[in-house]
Amino acid sequence: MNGYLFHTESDRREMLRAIGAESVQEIIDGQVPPAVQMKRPLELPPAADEMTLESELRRLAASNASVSSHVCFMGGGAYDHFIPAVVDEIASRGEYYTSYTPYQAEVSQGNLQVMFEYETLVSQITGLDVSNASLYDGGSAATEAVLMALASVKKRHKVITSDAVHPEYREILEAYLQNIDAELVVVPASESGTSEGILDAIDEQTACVLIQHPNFFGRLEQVRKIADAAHQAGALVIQSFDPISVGLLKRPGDLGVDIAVAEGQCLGNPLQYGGPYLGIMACRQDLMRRMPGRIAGQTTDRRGNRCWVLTLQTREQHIRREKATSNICSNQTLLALRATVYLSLLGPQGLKETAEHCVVKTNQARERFAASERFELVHAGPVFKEFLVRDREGDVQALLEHATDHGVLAGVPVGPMEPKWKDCFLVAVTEKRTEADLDRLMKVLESAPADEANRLAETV
Amino acid sequence: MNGYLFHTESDRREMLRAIGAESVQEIIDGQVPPAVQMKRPLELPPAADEMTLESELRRLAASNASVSSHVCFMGGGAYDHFIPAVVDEIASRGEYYTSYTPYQAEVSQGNLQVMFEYETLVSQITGLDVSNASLYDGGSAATEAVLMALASVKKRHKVITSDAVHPEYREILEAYLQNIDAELVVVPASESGTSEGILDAIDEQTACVLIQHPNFFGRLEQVRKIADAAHQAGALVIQSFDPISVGLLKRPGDLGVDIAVAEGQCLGNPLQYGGPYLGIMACRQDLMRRMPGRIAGQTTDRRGNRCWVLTLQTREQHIRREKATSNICSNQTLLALRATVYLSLLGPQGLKETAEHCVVKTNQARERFAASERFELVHAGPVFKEFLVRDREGDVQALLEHATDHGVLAGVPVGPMEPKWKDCFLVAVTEKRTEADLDRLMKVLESAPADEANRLAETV
Amino acid sequence: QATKLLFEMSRSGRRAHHLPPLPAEGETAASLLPADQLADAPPPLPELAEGDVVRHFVNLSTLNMSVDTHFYPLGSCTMKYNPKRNERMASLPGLVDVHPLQSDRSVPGVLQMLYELQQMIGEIAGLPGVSLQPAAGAHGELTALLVAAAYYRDRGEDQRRYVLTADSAHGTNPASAQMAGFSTRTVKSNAQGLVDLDDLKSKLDDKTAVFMLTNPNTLGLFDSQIKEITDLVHEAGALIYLDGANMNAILGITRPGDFGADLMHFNPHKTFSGPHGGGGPGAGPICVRDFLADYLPGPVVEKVGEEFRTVDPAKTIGRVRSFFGNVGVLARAYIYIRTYGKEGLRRVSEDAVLGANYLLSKVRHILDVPHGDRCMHEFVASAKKLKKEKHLSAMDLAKRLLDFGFHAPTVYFPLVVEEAVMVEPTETESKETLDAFAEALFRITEESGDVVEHAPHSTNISRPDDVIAARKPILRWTEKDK
Amino acid sequence: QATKLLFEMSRSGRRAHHLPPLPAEGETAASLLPADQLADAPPPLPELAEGDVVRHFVNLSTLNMSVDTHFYPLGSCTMKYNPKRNERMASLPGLVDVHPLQSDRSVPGVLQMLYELQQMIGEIAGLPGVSLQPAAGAHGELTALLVAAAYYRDRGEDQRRYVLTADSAHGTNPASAQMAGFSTRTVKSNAQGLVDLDDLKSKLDDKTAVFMLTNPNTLGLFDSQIKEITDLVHEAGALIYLDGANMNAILGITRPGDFGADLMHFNPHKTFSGPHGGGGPGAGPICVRDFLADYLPGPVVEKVGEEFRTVDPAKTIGRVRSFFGNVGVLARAYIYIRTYGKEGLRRVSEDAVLGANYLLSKVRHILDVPHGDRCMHEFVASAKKLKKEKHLSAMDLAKRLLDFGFHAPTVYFPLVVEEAVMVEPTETESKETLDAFAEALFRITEESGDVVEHAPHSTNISRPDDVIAARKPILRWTEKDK
Repeated sequence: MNGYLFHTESDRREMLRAIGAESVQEIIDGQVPPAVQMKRPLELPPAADEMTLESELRRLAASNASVSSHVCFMGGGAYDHFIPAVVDEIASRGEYYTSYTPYQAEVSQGNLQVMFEYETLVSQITGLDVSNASLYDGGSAATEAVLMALASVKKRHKVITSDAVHPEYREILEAYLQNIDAELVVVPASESGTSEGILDAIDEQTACVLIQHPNFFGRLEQVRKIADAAHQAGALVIQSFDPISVGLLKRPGDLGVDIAVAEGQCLGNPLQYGGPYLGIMACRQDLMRRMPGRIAGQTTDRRGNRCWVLTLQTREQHIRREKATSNICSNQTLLALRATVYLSLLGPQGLKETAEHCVVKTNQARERFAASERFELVHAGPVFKEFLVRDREGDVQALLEHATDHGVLAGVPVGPMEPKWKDCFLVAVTEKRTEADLDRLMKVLESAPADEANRLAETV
Repeated sequence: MNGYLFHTESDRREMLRAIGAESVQEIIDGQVPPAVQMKRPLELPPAADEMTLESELRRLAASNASVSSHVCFMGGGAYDHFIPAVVDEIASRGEYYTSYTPYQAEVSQGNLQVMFEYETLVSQITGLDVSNASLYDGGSAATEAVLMALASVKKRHKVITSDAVHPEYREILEAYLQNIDAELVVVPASESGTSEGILDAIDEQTACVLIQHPNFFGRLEQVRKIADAAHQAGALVIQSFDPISVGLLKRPGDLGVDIAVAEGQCLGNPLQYGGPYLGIMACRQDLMRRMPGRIAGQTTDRRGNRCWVLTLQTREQHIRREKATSNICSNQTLLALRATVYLSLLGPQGLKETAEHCVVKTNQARERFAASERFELVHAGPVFKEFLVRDREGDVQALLEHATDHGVLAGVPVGPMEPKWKDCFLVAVTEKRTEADLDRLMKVLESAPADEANRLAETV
Repeated sequence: QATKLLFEMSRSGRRAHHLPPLPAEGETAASLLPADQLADAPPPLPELAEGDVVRHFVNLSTLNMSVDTHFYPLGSCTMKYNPKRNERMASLPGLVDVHPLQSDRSVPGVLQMLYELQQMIGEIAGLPGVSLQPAAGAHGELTALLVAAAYYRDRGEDQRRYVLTADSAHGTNPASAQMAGFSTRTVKSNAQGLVDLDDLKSKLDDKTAVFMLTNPNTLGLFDSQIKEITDLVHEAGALIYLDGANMNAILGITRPGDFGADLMHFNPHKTFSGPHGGGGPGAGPICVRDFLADYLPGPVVEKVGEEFRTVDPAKTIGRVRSFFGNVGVLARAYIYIRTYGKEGLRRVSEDAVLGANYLLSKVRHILDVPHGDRCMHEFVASAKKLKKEKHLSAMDLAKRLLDFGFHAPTVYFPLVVEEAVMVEPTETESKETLDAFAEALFRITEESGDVVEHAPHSTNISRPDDVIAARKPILRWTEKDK
Repeated sequence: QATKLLFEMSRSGRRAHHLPPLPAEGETAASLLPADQLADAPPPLPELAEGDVVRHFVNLSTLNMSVDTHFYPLGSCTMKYNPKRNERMASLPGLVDVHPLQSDRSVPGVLQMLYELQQMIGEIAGLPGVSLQPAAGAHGELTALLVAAAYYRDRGEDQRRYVLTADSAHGTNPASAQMAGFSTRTVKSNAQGLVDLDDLKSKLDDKTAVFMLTNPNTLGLFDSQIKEITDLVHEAGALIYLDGANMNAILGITRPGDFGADLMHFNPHKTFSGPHGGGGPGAGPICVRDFLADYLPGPVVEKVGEEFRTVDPAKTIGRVRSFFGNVGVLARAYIYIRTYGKEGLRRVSEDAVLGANYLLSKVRHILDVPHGDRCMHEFVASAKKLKKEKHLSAMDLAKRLLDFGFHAPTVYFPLVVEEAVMVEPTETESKETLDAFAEALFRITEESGDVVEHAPHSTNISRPDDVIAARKPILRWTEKDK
């Protein structure tokens, strides 16, 4: 019997004797009506020992292209930033990853202090007053922020956003708003890939505006202007931001934003095909009690020592049930821990330099695409760490498969998310990329023969 | 400035002020005569940040064949056994790997208890009374055992061994005995690869006999018989054994051996191109105070609680200096910890099954070689987990390079260690190998064209 | 003694992280961005050396109790052993370093694993439609309710606006219903702690969308009326949602699909060995009947010939989070299920039930256990008598257990039991540990009230003041605290 | 409270480890081996579940102080921060999963790393011949002395049978000399703690083989007479061996080869950031002058064109351990040296010297420091006065420091200082930590003797009885202890 069970046959006999049962089956029969009990074993693969299973998993893992085996220029909301070894070392301590939500504060000060430090760091990078202890991911955090705004701004039901916001984030918003009393307005981005159109869309019915800055195309938005307009109309402003970008750019709080959300994957969390990730959320003080998710706060113990506890729990579903602020009752402590360690290591200077690397190297890549015959830049103007490229040959999927086969994850095809961009792909450049990587990217992309690309596309 | 330094420039100024020095250079000048100070910077590569260095090391690591990238049939004293994940998890805890020799027992009970548990486990697998807390590796442990025997058996200087003992172990013995009053006799193994010749070599000058069982060729020795003869002549018997083998085979203590030594790499330690490894040593009670290396023992603290300390330290060089039992003042705690965790996981049944896998699969491999046209088995008779194969085509080095190029580390060439075996190689089969691995081994070896092999050999 | 905060250790100019220099020639980052977008300075993060950071977080970790260090019988949370092999395998670069937007063709191994996991949990649930997307149990609840809403909309039954939840249910049930746009009605428990059938009947009508059921319920009891319940609900045209929090009790013994559930979520971080990560990440995959599968969020993995593809179900509700889902968590569940396999999972539940009943057989001599002398994988005792006789609360008991080296059980939940003490030992604790726990519980009930009331005594801090924390919230460190 | 031993947790039939079944057909292992070689039963190892094993070793670990958790100013041991990047990079499968007997052609990366490390430490030593084989510092000493012996044998100077060691030297020096077949003579220290030149002169003759010198010495002092010493020894036809234990003081500042050493070892687990592993593994690579390089143990790595090869030096003494050496430890040293690079290593030593002198400037107001008010990377104080005035020993002081959250300094070494307290702060501790340590030291000297004498009070155990441990050794658990 593979696995982790403890009881020997003699243990089982002794335990049954103490219970006064003949068998476990007898106990089960007393609980589960025989009519609904399974009459056959589960149809699952046979038990696998560690050695055999690991060897199988190694083969399975080796069959995937990855940012370890390939040079990565993919972004679109998840980025190949460098993760210092210290982050893994800390997060792999059993005391962190095998503990649970800190219900018993006296034996959870480690996690609680980390949550408090995380919240402080999030305040520092957002320039806002209050952070929660994290949400599921950047996408659902954006939607939670909208729900929070809808609950805060009474009797308004309109939510305005732009198609320069991550398409998946907008999909989530649609799914959540489907059954509740809310109207979603999506303003198209301008030729230059930014969302000035929002300014015209804001009206007295508007509960909130959701913008992304830097946006899905890597472009910078006029957040302050939009925030001013929204506030004038009595609406709240939510910004989805890139935590790395604030090494150089003004923070959401500095731009007048009410609620900031972000995908925290970039802060020391691995890509792992999309999750688990880290939903960052911070807001102004007066929205504090509308905030979803766990929050750790400072207090004192009976001896007068400073300590930390979960707090503001009256917002939560344990107590408020259907009147809760949100149904979320977990947070991503382990990923928040990783972000906390990551930001502790980087410090202000490290965050700034990381942002600088992104900007400078992304610009180097842009220049190469601009100089290329086959490709063109879709948007002019400054970007942070990614940008949209058009393939004049048109078959982006085949082009990118060609690159993958040659060791380069060249970018994110945006066609599947937005058909109007079907001949385009996003190229992201992090601090990890080198001059040699850029050489390789261009060489591989320019070597993709248009006809071969088309042929490949038909077979895929 | 890359690295791990703490002091800011203002720290440095404050500290110098407290010291009363203008600069660190001033302090150094007061200590190190300027004449011997360096006048130029060290000629080393420039400082490398973590991200860049890791990317370089990844390339460097990827250039090596390994038992992760290749199927491994190499043994010869180091084996590709499976290492459960728990072993790595425990050994990667900072409290273990960043602590030092437990001089302060009160804050080292973790390491001390592990050492005590390790010693007990070594007693259990050797069937002997006393174990130390580990030595450098199996090879130097064998030599330390010989030195221990020479010191115990007064006025005898002859050391008898066989050429079925690992050639490298014999080389170490020669190097250590070179300058001291000792005579080394190496008895050749018989046609069947065993060391009966030792029986005739034992005489009244013999201080000790060193045998290996299972021996270098995987063959089983008549340890009990040799031990009886040695004891009759007043000599001590040292056995180098394979810790996995005692899952099935009698233990050194059960065979009448006085000192058992082993390479403990097989007990949960990675191969890492030869080290660090784990020297195991255990002996009879009456040899205890001759034992080199650290030893942990049980005692009680002032409150009467059971606890552990380093003990028998009067053997050691701190106190005895030139009269110490040995110059060894470290042990391989971290590797001993890994072995302790490994044996705790396996338990008696797991160790037995691992040994069974080795024997059965090794036999399967032997049958395939026996059935092959190109290869022959050098020795008849039972083996434990490896065996010597002769390539009738003769060019073993080229053959093995061919196999490596095709993803198989097919065996250990013994020619470089013993010219008389230049057309032979050792094949080891651990529990990790599967039927498919054996198929692959034979296919790759049999596909090596003799002439291609010769051509390759010329260029290498 | 309180521990210093990162911010209090900061020293201007200290650094742990370094990047290679950017080329001296070429444009600077600042010159490439509009001046009005630039911050004057980077955020005021703490400045630390690497050694500081490591020592800080290593020492902090030791202030936590965890499964790796202590028995953690937290009811409803299934704090079982978190296998180290799961961590190692799930961390292979070919799994952990995969970008979420890579093409299907470039991640065959990931997709195969996810496809097989869909199949496996569908089989365990007895419900063939599977979405791995939800990020947590509560997220799974919400997602399933969005699926139910879409289904009713599609059938023109928009009038089904009520979700029924049991009074013993987790608070997430009503909260999720609310978020999905439903109104909720509470169904009472009867004296046995099971669903009060009369109350259920009285609340079922053609406005009922879903009955959210926890079974085994939060008292650790399998509802013996399960067929009546599901028949009643189905007759009313409504759906049964099963809160899968307690699946560790019934793996291979009975399947939600077989006892009438139409939708359910799993908590892989509970049932399939977590880990819990200090509160997350988890995952909340959902399984549904075939007629609901088309509404699931996308993407799901399909097998076409020998290839695996991600596709969106035909009438998908869209998506509930970005990218595929919590793949890292799901990978661990996959490894766990493969480890036990067809032979083992039933044994897991049997041992979980055995352990809980064994502990119950000891505890019921120490505390009241209002709902019987048998249970499934957990049971709920009551400290009511202790309160009456010694003025000690369930909370006092919980705190004092910490001194004995045990994490506390869940207390004050479910709400239907006064001074509830909810104990879930799981299958990965030895009889010796269960004995020691019962012994500690007994000793505490014999101790002087004063000792218990001021517990814990041996922990890093004593009881914190929760009231002040909530009344005057301090939610971050600020410079003035320095 | 003492912790249970693995053996006391064992329960017959429990298991953590499983292998796939062997094929049912085919011969069994027992049938393939001679019956008389078979044991009746496997060894009586403990029987445990995986969760037991993990919890046991995780909890045990927390009973250790370590660099990751505490300031560890253990003199002569250089307990500096152990970088996590070293652990990660050295654990890459292409480094950690390489068999030691693989062909040179199959391990170009490993050989390149080892070759470059040979070059780098040769440069740091100023001695071009390098062997990476020795497994520890003491092993390096022995190996170097075997090299010296072979050299003299080769030159027909077999009469050189004496090794001189300083009275302040590590005990390994005389022990190693003994093992290499030499006899030892002790050279006295003078009042300044340096080599007594007259005594040295009196012991040098044509029977002297090697003078083993520690410089900076174990008092933390660089011997200002170094040129005289080395000239004297060389004039006598003997060799200078440098014990490299204190290299952390002089990286890039001065080189042993430049100040006259002919042979030396490094302790990469000290100087190049370890880790120490609870007592090991370390490594003890040695560096020698060119005329000694031919005697080094093999294999060493050579570069031929663009290829790397392992070869045995022409007159090699053979080998001192199996396989190449402690490659895993050496890899960490390589990564460390590359991290600091040419710019950084000197700064390491400067900060180590700065930290030690700063701490010295505070400690000398608290304890006697017999050898001056400046030092290199460590210093030796004396608790002599405390002994006289309060009957407190260096050991009492050491034990009481544990209560303040500091590992103790080395005590009673070197032997030339009464009640020695040897403090090495290293470069990876903050000024704040050094201040706190000095403050603790001060407070202890002010405390009541009773408190100090019975220290430690806050640790898991109080002072153990060493005498009984040695007199009636219990070196393993036995069944009867159960």
